[in-house]
Amino acid sequence: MSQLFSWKWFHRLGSPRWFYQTSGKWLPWLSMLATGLLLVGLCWGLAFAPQDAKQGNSFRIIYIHVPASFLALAGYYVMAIAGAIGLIWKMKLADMVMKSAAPIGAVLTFVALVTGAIWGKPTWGTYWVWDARITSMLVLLFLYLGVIALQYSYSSQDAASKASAVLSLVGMVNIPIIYKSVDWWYTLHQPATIKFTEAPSMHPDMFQPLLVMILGFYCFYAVALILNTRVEVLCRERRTRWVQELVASKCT
Amino acid sequence: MLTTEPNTDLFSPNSLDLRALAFERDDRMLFSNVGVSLKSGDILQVEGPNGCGKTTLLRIITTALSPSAGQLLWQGQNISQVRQTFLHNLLFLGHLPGLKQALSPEENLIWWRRLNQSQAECCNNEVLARIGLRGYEDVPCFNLSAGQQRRAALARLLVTKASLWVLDEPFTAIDKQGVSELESLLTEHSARGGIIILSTHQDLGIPGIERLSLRHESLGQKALDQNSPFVVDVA
Amino acid sequence: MLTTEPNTDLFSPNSLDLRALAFERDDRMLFSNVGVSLKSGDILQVEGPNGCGKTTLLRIITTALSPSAGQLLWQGQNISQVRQTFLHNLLFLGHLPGLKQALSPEENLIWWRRLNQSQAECCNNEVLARIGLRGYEDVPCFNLSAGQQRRAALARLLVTKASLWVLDEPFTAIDKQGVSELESLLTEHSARGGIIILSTHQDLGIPGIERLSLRHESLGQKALDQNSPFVVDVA
Amino acid sequence: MFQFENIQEFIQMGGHGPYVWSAYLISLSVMIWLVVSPLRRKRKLLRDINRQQQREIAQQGTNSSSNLST
Amino acid sequence: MELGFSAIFRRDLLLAFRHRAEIANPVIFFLIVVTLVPLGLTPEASRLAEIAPGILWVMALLASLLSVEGMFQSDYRDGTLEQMIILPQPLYLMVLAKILVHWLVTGLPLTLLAPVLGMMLSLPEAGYLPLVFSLLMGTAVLSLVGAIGAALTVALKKGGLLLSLIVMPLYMPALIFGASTVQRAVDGFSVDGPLAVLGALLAFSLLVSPFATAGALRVSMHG
Amino acid sequence: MELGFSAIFRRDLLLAFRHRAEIANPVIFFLIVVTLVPLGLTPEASRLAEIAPGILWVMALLASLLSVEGMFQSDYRDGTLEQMIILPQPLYLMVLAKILVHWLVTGLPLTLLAPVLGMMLSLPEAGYLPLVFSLLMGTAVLSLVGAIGAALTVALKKGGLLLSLIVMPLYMPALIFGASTVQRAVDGFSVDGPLAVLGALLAFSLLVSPFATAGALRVSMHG
Ligand code: HEM
Ligand SMILES: Nc1ncnc2c1ncn2[C@@H]1O[C@H](COP(=O)(O)OP(=O)(O)OP(=O)(O)O)[C@@H](O)[C@H]1O
Ligand SMILES: Nc1ncnc2c1ncn2[C@@H]1O[C@H](COP(=O)(O)OP(=O)(O)OP(=O)(O)O)[C@@H](O)[C@H]1O
Ligand SMILES: [Mg+2]
Ligand SMILES: [Mg+2]
Repeated sequence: MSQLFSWKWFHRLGSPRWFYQTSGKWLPWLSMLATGLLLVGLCWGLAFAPQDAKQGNSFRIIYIHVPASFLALAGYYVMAIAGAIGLIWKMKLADMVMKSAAPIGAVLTFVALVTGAIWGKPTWGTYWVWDARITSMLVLLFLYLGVIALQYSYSSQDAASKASAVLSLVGMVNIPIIYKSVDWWYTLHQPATIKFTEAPSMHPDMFQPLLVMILGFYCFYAVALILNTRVEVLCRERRTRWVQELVASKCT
Repeated sequence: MLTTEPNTDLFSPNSLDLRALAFERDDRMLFSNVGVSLKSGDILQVEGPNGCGKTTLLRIITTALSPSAGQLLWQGQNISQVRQTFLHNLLFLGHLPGLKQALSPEENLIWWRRLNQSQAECCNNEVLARIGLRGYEDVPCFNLSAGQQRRAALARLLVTKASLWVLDEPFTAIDKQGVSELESLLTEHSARGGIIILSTHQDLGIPGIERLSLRHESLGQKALDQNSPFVVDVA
Repeated sequence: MLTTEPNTDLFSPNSLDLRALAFERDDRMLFSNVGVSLKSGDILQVEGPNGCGKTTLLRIITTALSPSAGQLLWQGQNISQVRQTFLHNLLFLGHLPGLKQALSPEENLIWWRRLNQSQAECCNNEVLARIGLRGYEDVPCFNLSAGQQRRAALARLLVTKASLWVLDEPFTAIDKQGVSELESLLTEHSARGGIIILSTHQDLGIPGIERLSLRHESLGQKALDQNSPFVVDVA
Repeated sequence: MFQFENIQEFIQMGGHGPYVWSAYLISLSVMIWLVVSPLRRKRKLLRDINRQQQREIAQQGTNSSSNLST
Repeated sequence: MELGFSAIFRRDLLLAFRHRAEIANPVIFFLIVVTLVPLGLTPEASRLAEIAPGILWVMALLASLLSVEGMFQSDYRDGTLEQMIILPQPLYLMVLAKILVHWLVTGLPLTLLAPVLGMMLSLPEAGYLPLVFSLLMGTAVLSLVGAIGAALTVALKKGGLLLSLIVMPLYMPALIFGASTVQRAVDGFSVDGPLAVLGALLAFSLLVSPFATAGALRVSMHG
Repeated sequence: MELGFSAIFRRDLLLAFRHRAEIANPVIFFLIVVTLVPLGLTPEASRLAEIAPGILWVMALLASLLSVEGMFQSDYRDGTLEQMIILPQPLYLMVLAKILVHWLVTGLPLTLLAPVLGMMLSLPEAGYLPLVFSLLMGTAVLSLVGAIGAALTVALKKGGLLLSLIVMPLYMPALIFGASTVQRAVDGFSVDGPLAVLGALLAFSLLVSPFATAGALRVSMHG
């Protein structure tokens, strides 16, 4: 095993120090990109996109709701895969990424739920319905919360990472099952509007700002993940020389 | 009680090497550069002040924890390669007795023997009598005193085929007679070619015992803040 | 660590009498006719083989168990009449350390002091340093070694105002230096006019210690079948 | 093209204003928290490490010459 | 006299705070279990609305029941209980402090969460306020009554489910009046009656429970 | 290889038998909690019949969940787990034995009791057989999945409710298909579909759970 993965790049990738320094260079550009995309998308979606024929202006919630939903799901996979890498190759950086990804994913799931619930009131007349996608989103929130709670319950950082990696992997296997089963159980939610195989059933004027927002959310997710991971790196490597030197050079 | 006709089966020659073991817990170096070579017949007493890492070291030897650095060799081979054979030859008794409170000493012993693939039913009563539990064979363990529970756990030493014993403070709660009987049991095992590693704060009356001292360099704040490792010397 | 300038406050004279105590558990007589008189300055070591009833006797003295027969007198009065004053004067440390695992030694100590109505905030760090836990004041107890946990519990001895100490195997898991420091702490307490009752299997280096041996008459089946009580003699 | 006649209408959003604005406000504030909280944690962490370094320097100082201000 | 009370109160709050993640637990259990109901039953809002008052109360009761188990358990395991019993202070006051903390970290959050879950189960408007009030008093009764059971079973291995057996029957009055408070409100009747009964239950258990619990703890420790 | 399995299996059965009173516990919990429902909801037979399939399944799930917590706990506390991990035998087989015993002493009795409770909740005739079959398979899935959560939380103080948080989401598919088996039978539809899915879930968790649990146990012990 150790021989198989002793390539230089893998070690470098796994080095928290390398990550800290490289991400430091990328971060300003990425955050500028994220801010720009989000601002453009927000203005476009809130003020310039045409209003929906049936739903009126409440439809503008989509520009938050859908990107947040996408990233909530994608974030779970990011977390689980990072966990798997940490578990299998004992890469510390991956553990840190997993730990940082959990709260971000949970928050985005929360955003998807809240915006969806708020959107439900004018559209369906109720804040909550037990539909497949909504329910599985709620389950996703529970899965996130479980991982976070597990992280904070262990006293040893190593054990915490491994335990939450195991849980997030089991959860990852379960997400499709849960989704399928809830879907089978009841469906009331809107059919998928964006399919990668067909043209979107949305008007392009509405769809383009959505695309901008989705891109913006992806960038935002990356920024948040990097920021959190950087703190985690500093925190866990606080006793190493490079962090000590970094602090010494910064504070004097 | 423990003085019985000595079992004369000899173990085939064994060797266990700790090579430059180090252990770091939450970024604090607990000990480093621990190296000892043990062969058949050796008894090693791990000593040191409270919190110096004796229990940690023993758990590393049982492979329950992995060291941060260094190697463990069994018969000259890295332990990860021969883990199964190594575990077959290992008996570990930790701080916790590993007894089911609801079961009697006899049932606990039977179960343990079954797990270790020895004939489980043979002469358990004799074994328990030798360890000082005559009359308590079928009392549930939660009705035993501290020392009796410890004895019920120690009964395993009498029925094991393992050649390497790792014992963490085995004398806890044992009365004086029990201590001397346990000592002769250890001597006997070493005479048969077994290896024993034990941690204890008491001085033992066993001749020819080796000692490994894990010493705290400074008990104060320093040890926490800086990575000052514990100093190790083998007497 | 424990050697500090001796606290010179003397306790007012105390006396504790055990009169013909007996204890029967599930129709089996564990011991009977245990009688000792203790007064200020006395140290009593309860001895005996495993399972002879030391822990039971100590728990009777703390009033947590009631004896089947016999009386306990504090200052010459039956304990049931003066239970409150008696408990005010009592410090008990049992097999279990009574530590909250999630709290640090310092927090545990503060809490215990609060419950015992002493000023809780004063010099806890010094106390913990003296007991050998410098640098571990704010580590949660589940991250301490066996001996460190024991020390965290023993820290109470340094801040208590109780004159009667009842200690069940206080030396468990404590290293050699700790044992000798604990011994001097006990001597000091007795010099100040306190009373100490402790059970241990080790020989103590304290001069003038009294011994109470609970002896198992027959370790075998007999003790279970017949009601043969343990024989008691006070050296 | 701006879809609303004036700012007033923009805020009311044809009666759906409270829904839309609360959804956006909640989301944005939570997302801003996501970015701000690591920044704050990092500042605190750097301060802690720095303070510890100072303490160690001071300790080394007192070890050699006993009366140094910390 | 009050020292025992405040010492225990402060320590237990500190412990609860130290285990922050665990404070959230009964609340999360409540949340999850209420989520399970539509999955097992029906997702239709109108049918959910019918059963919402009962389900909410039953599940709050279960959440409280589960958390009651730990009330004395860790104290027992680490020997603290042994110490508490031989302290020269009234045990019932210390017990009361523990019960109070238990309510603060479980009953109160449950009560505050209930309206949200009511919304998810499409509870009709009129039910929210009575739900909160009945739970406020009801969970306190549950904590008090549960403490007795927890004390009786603390020394038993795996007492957890035996506890439910002991405590459930004692929970029933609180459940009946609590759930009917909400149901009556939803149906448009006055809720003064059941609320008054809940108040009476609370006063009564406040009087009895600390003493009964203290006694039960002594019995457990003598085992 | 098989020795570890059979040794653990026999010992755990013996232990369960020694604690006979505790085997009864999940069953009694199930019984009591199902009794609570009419108290909190409605005593009308027709309305109870409507919710019976769902309530029975939800409550069986809760009963199983609560008992899952103890699966490794006592082994952890008394040091047996430490021993099991360093035995020269595959841990997953021992784990499987423990899970099997758990199912035998909780899932199976729950299943057998369910028809009686169904009667108490006026479950329509057609529902009984599907109820039993779905619970038979479903509770096995619950034991298997629950074991993972129990292993992850065994070393944590007060893991009990954290366990529910972790395990509940994983329970949902079993609940959905289990409850809908019964519901469909009551409504007169074929139950082959959901039963087949339950079977698939069982097979899948049988494959995954012992390994995941063994891994989780190792992690817990290293903490
Ligand atoms: C709490 C309530 C809600 C939740 C949890 C929720 C969840 C989700 C999720 C997870 C997605 C992404 C699906 C995917 O990636 O395939 C999504 C998409 C979407 N949601 Fe919701 N939703 C909620 C309420 C609503 C409401 C009330 C509406 C509007 C009436 C709505 C309209 C949409 C639309 C139009 C999409 C895009 C569809 C697609 O691209 O597949 N949602 N929602
Ligand atoms: N909870 C209990 N229920 C019934 N019997 C018990 C219980 N605890 C201990 N015993 C029995 O009572 C006797 C005395 O036990 P005790 O704990 O007092 O012994 P001890 O002298 O402290 O022994 P040790 O030196 O091993 O600590 C023992 O024979 C034991 O079997
Ligand atoms: N679970 C844990 N997590 C983090 N640190 C721990 C843990 N257990 C022990 N430690 C720390 O590791 C150090 C070594 O502990 P260990 O138990 O190995 O000591 P020991 O030599 O066995 O001491 P003792 O003589 O008291 O048994 C101690 O300083 C302790 O604080
Ligand atoms: Mg140790
Ligand atoms: Mg004893």
